[in-house]
Amino acid sequence: MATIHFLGRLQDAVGTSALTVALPGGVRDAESLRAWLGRDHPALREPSVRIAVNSSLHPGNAPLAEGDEIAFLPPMSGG
Amino acid sequence: MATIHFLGRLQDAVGTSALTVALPGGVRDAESLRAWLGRDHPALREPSVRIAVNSSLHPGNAPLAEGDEIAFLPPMSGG
Amino acid sequence: MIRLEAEPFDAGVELASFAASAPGAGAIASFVGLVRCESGGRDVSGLELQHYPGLTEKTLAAIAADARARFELTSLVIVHRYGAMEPGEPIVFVAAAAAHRRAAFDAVDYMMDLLKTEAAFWKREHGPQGPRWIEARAADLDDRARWG
Amino acid sequence: MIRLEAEPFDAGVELASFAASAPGAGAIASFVGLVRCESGGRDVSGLELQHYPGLTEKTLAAIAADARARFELTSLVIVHRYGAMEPGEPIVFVAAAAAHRRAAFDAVDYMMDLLKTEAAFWKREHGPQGPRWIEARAADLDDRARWG
Repeated sequence: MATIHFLGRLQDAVGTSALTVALPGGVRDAESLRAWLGRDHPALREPSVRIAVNSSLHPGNAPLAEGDEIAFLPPMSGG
Repeated sequence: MATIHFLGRLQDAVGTSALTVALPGGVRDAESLRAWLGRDHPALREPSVRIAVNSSLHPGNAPLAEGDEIAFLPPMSGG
Repeated sequence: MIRLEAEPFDAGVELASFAASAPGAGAIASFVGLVRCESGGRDVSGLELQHYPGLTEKTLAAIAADARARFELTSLVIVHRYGAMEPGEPIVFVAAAAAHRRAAFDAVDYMMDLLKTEAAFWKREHGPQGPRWIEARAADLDDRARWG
Repeated sequence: MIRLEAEPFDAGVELASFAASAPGAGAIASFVGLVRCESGGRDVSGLELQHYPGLTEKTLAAIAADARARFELTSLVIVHRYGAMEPGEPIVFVAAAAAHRRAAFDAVDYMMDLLKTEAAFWKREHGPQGPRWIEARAADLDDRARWG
């Protein structure tokens, strides 16, 4: 199982702010998760949407493991 | 009579922060006052030293009248 | 020093306490960002800042570390709100102390540019026309690009 | 708003009161200049700011008017000390409020550059090596020249 958060406008696009899902066997990294969820929720496929794993942003494609906390992040804007 | 103030380092150069003097007949404007006082106090002749008349800075050479308050100002620096 | 705050803060109190903790500095530059009652021609009744606990702190710490590395500062502070805010309330307070003013000015300017584009917050404006998510303005991205 | 102060002021109180009087602003930039205990390698035990009543107010008003004309501000404030000050005490507080941060930042930066070169004050540092008058640094004149 993995917990997946959707931040900002992505929670409207997906219809929820978080999901707990069993990852299919073929989904072992962040980009394959994006492709899998992106079939139903095209907003997740936008290049500006980044993926955090366990509250960290990794350069490139991060591997996923059981129990990870994953978050889809649209462009940030504080201040 | 005119009151003449010397600000900043000019009060050290002249030896006082203010004078009250009778202006000689030939001293009818700020630059002739500068020339007159500048004979004894060369610091007053420096081009960076400006002359205020009645608390105002005038472009060019300001005329002087009886009772004016005049000030010799070295470069300013606040903040 | 970095603080995430759920409740409104007083920028004056923040500046006073920052100044008291910055002995030896000759220059303190600071910035306060406030909720406006208007945005892009729309009335705004409230602003919501979503954050992502864990990540948001990391992005703020990275911005502070970048500023410390880039400018000669004696100290800096970032105080950032999250949650629901009303017009007039402060969103962010940033201050930098240095021997001379140029480093302090530049550091605050730099931190604000990074906060606008790289701090893990997401903004939703509320108003009579309903809520809308807002992202960094083109001007914010241009400002960010100035620093390389 | 412009104030000349003989006594120490609290920059935090100034910022709080400025912010309270700046409704509708989205951005407040501010600067505090403080007496340092060191200057050009010399220990400083105190700073004396001479002013020239009548003229000093005019030069401050001219700087504020220049900033208002040049930048889109909702309000601004200059609080400037004169007289004898000790290390750590504030010399000047400048703040500008605007809809967006660029105008507020630039206005404070601009006002400080003008204060350093065109405000009618004369500074004397005191310390173990005796008093000395100090004038604008070359960097201050360069900064001033940026604005044309």
